[in-house]
Order: sequence, then C-alpha cells, then structure tokens
Amino acid sequence: MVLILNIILLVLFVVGAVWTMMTTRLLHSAVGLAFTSAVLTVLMFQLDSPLAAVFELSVCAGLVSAIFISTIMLTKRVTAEELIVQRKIRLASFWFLPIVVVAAAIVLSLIHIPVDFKLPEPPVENNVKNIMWNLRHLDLMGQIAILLTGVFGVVTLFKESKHD
Amino acid sequence: MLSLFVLLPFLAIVMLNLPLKTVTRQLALWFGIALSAGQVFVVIFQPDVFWNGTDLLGRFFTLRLQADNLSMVMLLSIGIVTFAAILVGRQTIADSRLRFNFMNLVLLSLIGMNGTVLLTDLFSLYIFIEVVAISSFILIAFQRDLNALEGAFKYIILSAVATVLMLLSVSVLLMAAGDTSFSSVAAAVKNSSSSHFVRFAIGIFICGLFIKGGLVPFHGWLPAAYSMAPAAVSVLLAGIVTKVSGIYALIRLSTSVFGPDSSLNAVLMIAGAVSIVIGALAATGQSDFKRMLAYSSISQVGYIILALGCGTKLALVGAVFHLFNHSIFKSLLFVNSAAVEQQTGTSDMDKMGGLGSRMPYTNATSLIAFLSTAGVPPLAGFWSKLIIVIALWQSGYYIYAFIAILSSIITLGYLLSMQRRVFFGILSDKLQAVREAGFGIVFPACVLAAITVGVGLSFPFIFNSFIIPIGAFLK
Amino acid sequence: MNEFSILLPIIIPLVGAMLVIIVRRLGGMKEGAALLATIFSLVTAIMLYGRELNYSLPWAGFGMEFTLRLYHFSAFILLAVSVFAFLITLYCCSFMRGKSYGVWFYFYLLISAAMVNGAVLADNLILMLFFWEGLLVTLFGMIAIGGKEAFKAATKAFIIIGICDLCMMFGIALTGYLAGTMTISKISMSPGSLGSVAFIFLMIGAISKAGSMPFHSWIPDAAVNAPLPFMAFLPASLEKLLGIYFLARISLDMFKLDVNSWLSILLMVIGSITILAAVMMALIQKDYKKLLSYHAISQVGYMVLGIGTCLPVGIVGGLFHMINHALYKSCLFLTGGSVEKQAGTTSLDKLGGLALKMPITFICFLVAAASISGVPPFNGFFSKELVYEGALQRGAIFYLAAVLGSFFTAASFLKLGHSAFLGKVSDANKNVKEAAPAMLLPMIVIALICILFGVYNHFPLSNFIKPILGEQRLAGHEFAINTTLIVITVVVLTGALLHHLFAVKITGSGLKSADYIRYAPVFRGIYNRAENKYFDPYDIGLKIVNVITKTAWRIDRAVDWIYEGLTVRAVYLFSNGIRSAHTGNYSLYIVWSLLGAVLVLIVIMKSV
Amino acid sequence: MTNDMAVVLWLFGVAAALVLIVGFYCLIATVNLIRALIGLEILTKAVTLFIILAGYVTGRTGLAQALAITLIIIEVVVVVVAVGVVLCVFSHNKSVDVRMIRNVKG
Repeated sequence: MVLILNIILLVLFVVGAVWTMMTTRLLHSAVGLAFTSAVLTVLMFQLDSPLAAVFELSVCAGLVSAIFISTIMLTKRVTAEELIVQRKIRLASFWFLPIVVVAAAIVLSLIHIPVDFKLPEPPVENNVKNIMWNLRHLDLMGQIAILLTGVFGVVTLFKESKHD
Repeated sequence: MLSLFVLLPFLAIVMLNLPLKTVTRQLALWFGIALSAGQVFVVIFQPDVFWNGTDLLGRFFTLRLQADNLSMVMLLSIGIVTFAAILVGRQTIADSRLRFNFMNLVLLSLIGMNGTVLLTDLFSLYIFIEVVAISSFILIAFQRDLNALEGAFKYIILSAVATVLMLLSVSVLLMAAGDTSFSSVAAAVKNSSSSHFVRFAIGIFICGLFIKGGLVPFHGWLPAAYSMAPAAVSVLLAGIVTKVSGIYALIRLSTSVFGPDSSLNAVLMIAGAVSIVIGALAATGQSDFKRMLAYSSISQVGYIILALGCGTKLALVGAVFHLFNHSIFKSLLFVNSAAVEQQTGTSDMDKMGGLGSRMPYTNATSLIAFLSTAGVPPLAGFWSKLIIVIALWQSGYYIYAFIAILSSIITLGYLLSMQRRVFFGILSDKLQAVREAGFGIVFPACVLAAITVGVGLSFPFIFNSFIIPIGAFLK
Repeated sequence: MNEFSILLPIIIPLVGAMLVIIVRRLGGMKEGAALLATIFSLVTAIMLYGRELNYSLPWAGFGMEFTLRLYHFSAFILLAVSVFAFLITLYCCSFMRGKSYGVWFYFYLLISAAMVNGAVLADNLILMLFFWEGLLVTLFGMIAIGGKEAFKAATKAFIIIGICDLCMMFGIALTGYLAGTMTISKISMSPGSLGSVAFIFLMIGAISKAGSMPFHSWIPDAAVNAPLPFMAFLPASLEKLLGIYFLARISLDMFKLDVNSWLSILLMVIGSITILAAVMMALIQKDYKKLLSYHAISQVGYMVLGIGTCLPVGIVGGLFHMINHALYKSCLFLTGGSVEKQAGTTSLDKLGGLALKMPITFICFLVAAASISGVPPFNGFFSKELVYEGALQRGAIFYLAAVLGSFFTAASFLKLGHSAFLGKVSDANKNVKEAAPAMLLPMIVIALICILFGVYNHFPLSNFIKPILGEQRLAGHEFAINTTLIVITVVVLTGALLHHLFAVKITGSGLKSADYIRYAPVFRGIYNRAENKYFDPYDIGLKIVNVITKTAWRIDRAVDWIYEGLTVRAVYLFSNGIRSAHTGNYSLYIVWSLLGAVLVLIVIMKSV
Repeated sequence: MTNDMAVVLWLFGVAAALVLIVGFYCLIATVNLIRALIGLEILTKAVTLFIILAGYVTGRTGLAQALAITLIIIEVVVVVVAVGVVLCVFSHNKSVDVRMIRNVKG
C-alpha cells in the first residue's frame, strides 16, 4: 500500500518538474517549482526525515518561490502577442523534453544495477539536532559565513548606488 | 590554534560592521592587510606559541581541522595573494562604500579558503568551497559593469553544475561510507573500490573539481570571469581562488581520499596535457591582456594537474611547488594588468604600446613574471617546471614530457608578444598622460617579483630543506 | 758552428723578408736588402755544406717535435735553393724596376726560400708539412700580386695544390700511424697493403708539388699573367727540387720501393704520360712563356720516370735531371723575361729576328735550349742518358716514350728559337736593345753552370747525387756510357732538326712548323678539347661544386619555409579555431563540461 | 540490505535521476535567465532527494537531514545572489534574454 503511494508521489514529482520547465508563462513555472518542492517534502516524510522535510517546505517552497515571483514581478510584463511568440519558441526547443524523460525512465527501469558495495553498520548517533549542533561545528561556521556573504551580496548588488 | 585561521577573519568582520561606521570605514582595508600579512608571518616563522599553544577556542568547538605541509604551502600563498589583492583593491576601487564591501567579501573568501585548506570532511569541503564561490560571484559583479555581470552569471551557473555533481557523489559516498569524513570515505573507497557506484562517485566528484579548477573541457567560465572581473578581484581569483577550491581539493582527494588509482591518474594526466596545449594555443591569438592571462593560467594549471597525475613523490613536489610559484607570478601579472588598466583605461593590447618608458617598475616586474611563467632558468617557474619534466621523464611518460616542454615554448611566444605589444615599441600619442602606477600597485608588484626571484635564486639551497618535505603529506 | 747554425737557413730569409718591408717603409733600397739577405743565405749554405747536424725541440707533443736534420741530400738542396734565390733576386733588381708589386715579390720570394729550406731540413713529417703549407701560401701570394687576372690563376693553383696537400696530410697521418713515429729518418717499412695506400697519398702530395700531369693545370695559367721571375723561381726550380726531393725520400728511405712492386710501375706510367702529353701540348703553343711552362711539366715526367725505375742508374738519372732541369728551365724563363722586358710581348707571332738585337740573350737561350733537348755536350744529355738506360732496363715502352718526348722537345724548341730569334725583324721591335746587365748576368752564370755540369758531369754526380743513394746501393753499378743509346739520341735530334727545316720550307715560317700536327685528324679533337679545358680536373671540380651549392641553397630555403611558414601558421590556425569555439554562450560550456564528465566516467568506470 | 529497501532505493533513484536530467536539460536549452535559475533549483531538489535517500537506505537519517538542511540554506543564498546578478543584468539590458549576455567571447 505504502509502495503505491510512493510511486504516485514520485510520478507527481517528475511530472511537476517537467511541467515547470514546459510552461511558457514564467509565473506558472515558479508555481510549478513550489508544487515540486511540496511533493518533495511529502517524499521526505516517506523517507522518515521529517526535520529536513519541514525545512524544505518552509524554505524552498516558501522563500525561494517568493523570491522568484518577486523577481518576475520586477522584470518586464510580457504582453499577449509576445506570449504567443514565446510559446512558439518554447515549444520549438522544449517539445521533446517529456519524450527524453519517458525514454530515460524506460531505460533506467530496465537496467537494474545491483548495489555491489557493502553497507556500513548502523550509526552511533542519529539525532539530527545533536549531529548538527554538537558534532559538525565547522559546518555551522560555514553556514554563518555563507549567510554573511549573502548579506553583503544583497547589500552590494541590490542597493541603489548614488550615481546611477 | 588552527581554528584561529578561520575565526580571526570572523572577528575582523564583526569588528568592521560595528555601529561606529566612520572610523572602521577608513581602517577597513588595514584590517585585511594586517590579517593576510599576519597569516604569512605565522606560516613562515611558525611561532610555536601559535602552533602548539592550547587551542582554547578549540575546546568549545569540535572543528576537526588538520594542517600538514601541503596546507602550509596553501596558507602561505593564500596570505601572499590576499595581501596583494587588498593592496591593489585599495588603489583601484575609488568609491569608499564599495571598498568597504570589497574588504568584507575578501575577508569572507579568506575564511572560506583557510577553511577549505584545513578541513578534513568531504561535506564541509563542499560548504567552504561554496563560501569562496559565492564571495567571488559577488566580488566579480560588485561594480555592476555588464560584462562583469555576464562573467559572474556564467561562473554561478557552471559553479552550480559543479556543486550538483559534487553533492551527487557525496550522497553516493555517504551510502558507501556512512560518514563524510576523509578517513572513513578513504576506507570505504579502499575496500569496495571495484563497485560501479563508488567509481561513479569518484568520477563525478573529480569532474566537479575540474569545473572549479578550470581545466580545459570544463573551463568555459574562466576566461569570462577572470578578464571581466575588476582588477583587484581578478588578482585574487587568478592567484588563489580557483587553485584552492579546484586544484588543492584535487590534490588532497586524489592522493589521500580516493587513494592512488591508475585510471584516476590517467584522467588527470590527459586533462592536464589537454589544458596545457589548448590553454597555450588559445592564449596565443588573444588581443585582450587579461583574457590572455586567463588562458595562460589554464595552461599553467594544466602543468600542476599533469604532475599530479604522474603520481610519483617528486612529481607531487613539483606540482605543489608549481602551484605556489604560479599563484605568485600569475597574481603578479594580474597586478601589472591592473596597473596598466588603471593608467590606460583599457585592457586591449592593440591600443597600448611603449608603456615601458612611462611605467618602468611595472615593465620590470612584468618581465620577471612572464619569464618565470615561461620557465626561464634563474626564476622560480623554471625550477618547478624542471622538476615536473624530470618526474615525468623518470616515470616514463616521454610524450607528456615532450608536450610540457613544447608548450612552454608557445607560452614564451605569446607572453613575449604580450610584453612587446604592451611595454616595448613607441608610445602612441593618446597615451602621453600615462604615468607610473601608484605606490599601492607598484609595492605588491615588487614584493611578488622579489618572491619569484628570491625563490628562483635560492632554489638550490632550499630544495632539500623546504621543497622536498612538501611531499611528506604523501603516505 | 754549433748546432744552432742549422736554424740559420730558415731564419735568415725570414729576417730578410722583414728587412725588405721595413726598408721599403723607410724609403730605402728594397732590392739591396733582398740581395743582402740572399747573399748571406748563400754564404751560410756553402758553409753548412758537407756537415751532419741534428737539432730537436719539443714542439706540440704527441710525437710532433721540431727536429731538423742536415745531411748531404738536404745540404745539396739548400745550396741549390740559395743559388737560385740569389740569381733570381739579382735578375729582379732590374726586371722589377717599373713594377708596383716589387716589395711584395721580394717578401714572398724570401719567405718561400725559408719555407723550402725548412721543409728540406725538417726531420719530422708534421714539421715538414708545416713548411710545405707555408710554401703553398707564398706561392698563392706571388701569383696573386700579378694583378686581377692573376688572382683567378692563384686561386686555381691554391685549390689544386691544397687538395693534394690534404691527401698528403692523410698520407702523413697514415704513415705516422703505421710507423709509430713521425720522425722521417726513423721511418722505414716495406709497403704492405696499408703502406702502399699511404705511399700513394704521399706520392700525390710530392708530384703535385713537382707539377706533374694530373695536377699540372695551374702552371700554364700562372705562366701567362703571374710575374715572370715567379715562374723562373718557383715552378721551374724550387717546386721541382722540393717535390722530387720528397718523392726520392719516400721511395728510397721511407718505403724502400723495390723493382717488382706495382708502385714503381705506377710511377713510371705517370712519368711517361706526363712526358708525352705535356710536350704535345707545348708543341702547339703560340706564347713564349706558355710553351716553356708546358716543358716544365713534361721534364718532371723524366724525373718521376727516373725515380720510378727503382734502379740505381734510373734514380741517379732522375735526381741529376732534377738539378739540370732547375738550371736550364730558370735560364729559359729568364731569357723569356728579358724578351718580354725589351720587346714588350711574349706572343711568338709578334716576335722575330731578335738574335741580332739581343745577342747575349740569344746565346744563353741557345745553350739552355740545347741542354733541355739533350744535345750531347750539355748537362741535359747526360741525365737523360741515365734515365734512358734505367727506362730501357725496365721496359722498352718507357724508353720509347722518353725518346719520343725528347724528339718533340727538340722540335718545339727549334720552333721557338726560329720564330722568336731568327727570321726577319718585324717593324714593331726594330729599336729593341739588349737587356740590362743585371738581367744578363744571372742568365750567363746559369748557362755556364749548364755547360760545366754537362762537360764535367762526374763532378755533380760524384759529390752531389751519388752520396744520396749511399754506398751499398751503388755497389757494382758503374755508369758506363752506353754507346747504342747515344747513337739513337743523336739520330733522334738530327731527325728533329730535319723535320723542322722541312716544316719551315713547307709552311714558310717557324711558327707554323708544328701546325700540321695541330690539325691532324685524331689530334684535332684532342687538342680542341684540351684547349677549352675539357680534361682539366679543376674545372670539372668547379662544375660539381656549383651543382652542390645550388641544391644546398634550395634545401636551406625549404627548411626556412617549414620553420617560419608552416609552424607559425599552424599555431595561429589552431589558436583561431580554439578562440572561435568560445562563443560566450554558457550553455555550450555546460555541454562541454557534461561531455567531459561522460569521458572521465568512461575512463574511470572502464578500469573497474 | 533488505530487498524492499533495495526496491525503494531503486524507485527513488530513478525518479531523482529523471528530475536531474530535466534540470540539466533546462539549464542548457532555456533562453530566459530566470528559467535557468529555476532549472538550477530543480537540480538542487533532485540532489536533496538523493542525499535523503542515501541517509534512509543506510539508516543515517539524522546525518542526512543535517546535510540536507545545510544544503538548502546554501542553495537559498546562491539563488539570492544569482537573482541579484540577474536583476543587475536586467537593469542594464532591460531584458532577461540569455542571448543578450554572450558578448564576452574569443
């Protein structure tokens, strides 16, 4: 029973990704991205890693989609006839994406590579909070540095400098 | 007290951004100069209070940092190049607010680079490479010139592809090894080296690092990013960023983590040889000064990877020594290009000519730099290339040795044409107002030139005491 | 006279040469200085005669010592050289009066005298080679100062003798290797297989210096435009003396040729060919000096033939002929010089009837011509007799060639004498006067010596020539005059005279007496080809060198093109290709990266 | 390695690989800068799934989640910077068309 649910979710995941790429309107593609992210969250719950799932939902589905939608708003609105032109171009270059995906799906499902390495023994520490906060301080420091870089990035790139 | 390398820049950034803005705004760059000079001092003179003093901060954090000779060399070159980049930045960036942001971003990339060099965990390697990458994206784009933005965007996209590849292989290695630290991954790779998944992971990781290092089939972003970045940033980028995030990681992984693996070495040698030849040939016809230097650094990095692929101890010593030399004379060349660009306002060599008469110091240091790049005897570049060629010869790779020698002739060719077009010849009328670049640029140029000549001349003496021990990290 | 005096014959001429230059600078009498030097060297030669001296000095190591050895053979040559040097200088005092190159002529004359003395005295092969090459240089110098035209002849001579000296050098090296030592007196070995090769190479050097057939072609060219005293000095006397001296040393002392070795036959064949071919060429010449130069070549044939017989009588004949030839050939050239000085030209069709105008020159000419043709009372006859006897013992064919040679020699000199001195006086040289006394004196002296050597021939034979062979060789060979030979020679000479008178009656003038041979059916082809230098090895060599230089030039152009054109264009072709591949489109770069990744994976996955 | 775990691994692996292919295809074929960034995001999602899957299969879900969370944060900052660059390009070219930023070549 659980297996069928997983399969449906995976299919939804792949279809969501393909749809995000295929839609001509940029806004729809941003929404598609949010949808794919939501499906991924559910998948993560299936793979019993709830914390990461919640994080994914709130950050990716929420924040990133918000960023994309705001950038799309900032850029030029696309008029109706431009839309038709864009649709034609999109179809010209993207029409065979689904075919590629379906073909890859068939191929991957046929070749069945056995897992030929022996899996490691079970972990000694499996609590996410403990790992992140006690064992991997270097990663935390890295994340702080990246966030600071992000801050300075925003300051330099977005701030309207005086002269222009 | 290794953690100080990473924590001190944090402290500096926090201090810089304290509320009392006006005072710190002027002093910003001096923080950077002090930090990088301090780093160089600490690495060269190895004060034992620093090295084996009690790591009081270390008690609070389990950072698992570890430094051996290879990291020492990297820390040294990081310090030198950052020092030069900050000095050039101080001279070339006019707007004080931009200069302040430039300083913060350079400090952040210093954190990233120091971290990358000292860490022992595969995932933190990814994180710190990302720190360096994001700070260099912003550094390239912070003057908002269209070409710089284009270079930055290409760098972002390709760097993203690299991270995807690296994370993919991290996930597979996680499956195989259970933990992402170098030692456990090395153990897993050793005992299940014949499995397809593990070999796939190794291959993918190597390709990610190739993109970061800018070797030929993966080098698309490098010429655009180097040539269009602001002068000070291209010094930092060409001098040390790609070397730390790409080449150092390759050396560290291919020697200790993925273990001596013949097919991996073959891949490294092919990639190295191809990038040497294509880099040299592409640089030959260039008319833009910095773009030629970008292709030249692809070619020189090819030498390092070729030596790395050769695998013998001497070859590795040659590779690391060439990495250090290259970071010195390549940043020197970019410092000269910064000086020329500041004075003439353009980096198109056809519009320049006869600058040697007006800019004697830049002319002299550029002469030293390009002779060292081409591997002309008394200078450092010659010794490292010599070691590489000898190592190749000893282990029987005659064709590769021949390629290395032949393309250093082509290198001499295009650098000679660069020197002739920029510095020799008659001064065109438009450039009459050209004067020697300010002290801020000439001083780092002279320091770097002095290092190149010093290492070159003192090579026979320091060969056994400093250069050979570099190979000690190889088990 | 301690053993340092052996160095004098070399040092005095050299000092004299320097003296001439210095005196010339200070404006003094250069002829005086030269005369002084030659007199002084003549005196030392006379004093040194008959002594045995040795002198050795470490020179360049590796067996190359500066060793000199004076014994009767070299003393005799020294004496002859200094006599000729003195006479020629005396002759030049007046001959060179008008010429601009006088100084340089004396300078080269003295130096070449020193070189010949050195070569003769030298006891070490390398040292002899050193002096031998010095002579080559002075020879080149003396011809070259004759003017623009002479320079071409000088280079021709230099190249021919230079190449032969190269062969000699190789020969010397080989002999040194075989004998283990370089000192000539110590070398003595029977010519085995390698020894004969060494002998041939040394022989090439000797006969090229002497000027025999295969290497002769520079002498006629030099005769035309080189200064005339040079012809009298070097080709006529010094070169012959030195060349035949060395030939005698290698065949007698060093290699001890014996009768039945094929090398002696080789020598005899070369000798006879030289006699015949050169005299045939001499017969048809229209120029006084050219005719004499061809005779110089043909007389060498007698000497080579003589030594080649390896019989004591032949060798003695050859050596005696060497000194006789030096005498009458230089005298003939001196007469030629005086004719040229007085009549202004040496081409026979312009000369004529000078006998009355220049009686002394004519008499000297008569004496020398008679002795060269072998007319009985004169010295030429006796040495030729000895050579005839040697040749007869070895083979009739050689004897026939020798006699035929002397027949044509007699015919050509009758032609020369008739056309130059007898016949009607042409108006151009109506007021020709006798030559200056300074020019006449040497001619008279030499003519007298010719007569002396002829009539009292046992004097030169017994104390000059015989000691060279040493007692054991000469034991049992008394030189009885062979009457049959004398009768044949007399018959031949009268035949030549009758033939000349008969030819003059037919053609009407002395000059054309030999023309019927010139245009005889077979001879015309050979003569025509010989005229335009067809057989001359030097010109063949020039053609080959030309071809080589042209191809070398073309190869050089090709290499340049490959170097500059090909490689540079290839590099730029590649670089343009690579640069245009970077279109700036990042998706292309992503495709490159993915393809690269696929390649890397293939290499890494394949190895598992 | 129980066989139903293998089935799960294989299923999720194929799906993630497919999404990976979609992401790369979009990066290469797209004409619009923002859509390229969206393609980038899709790639990140696929990689996150791979990491979580690796954690699940080996039972190290804790470590996998820590890595995934760090990964997500880093990707957010990358996207923010990338969007900043795109907006600056937009302010210059007044368009987000990829063909407008191809003039650094040669």
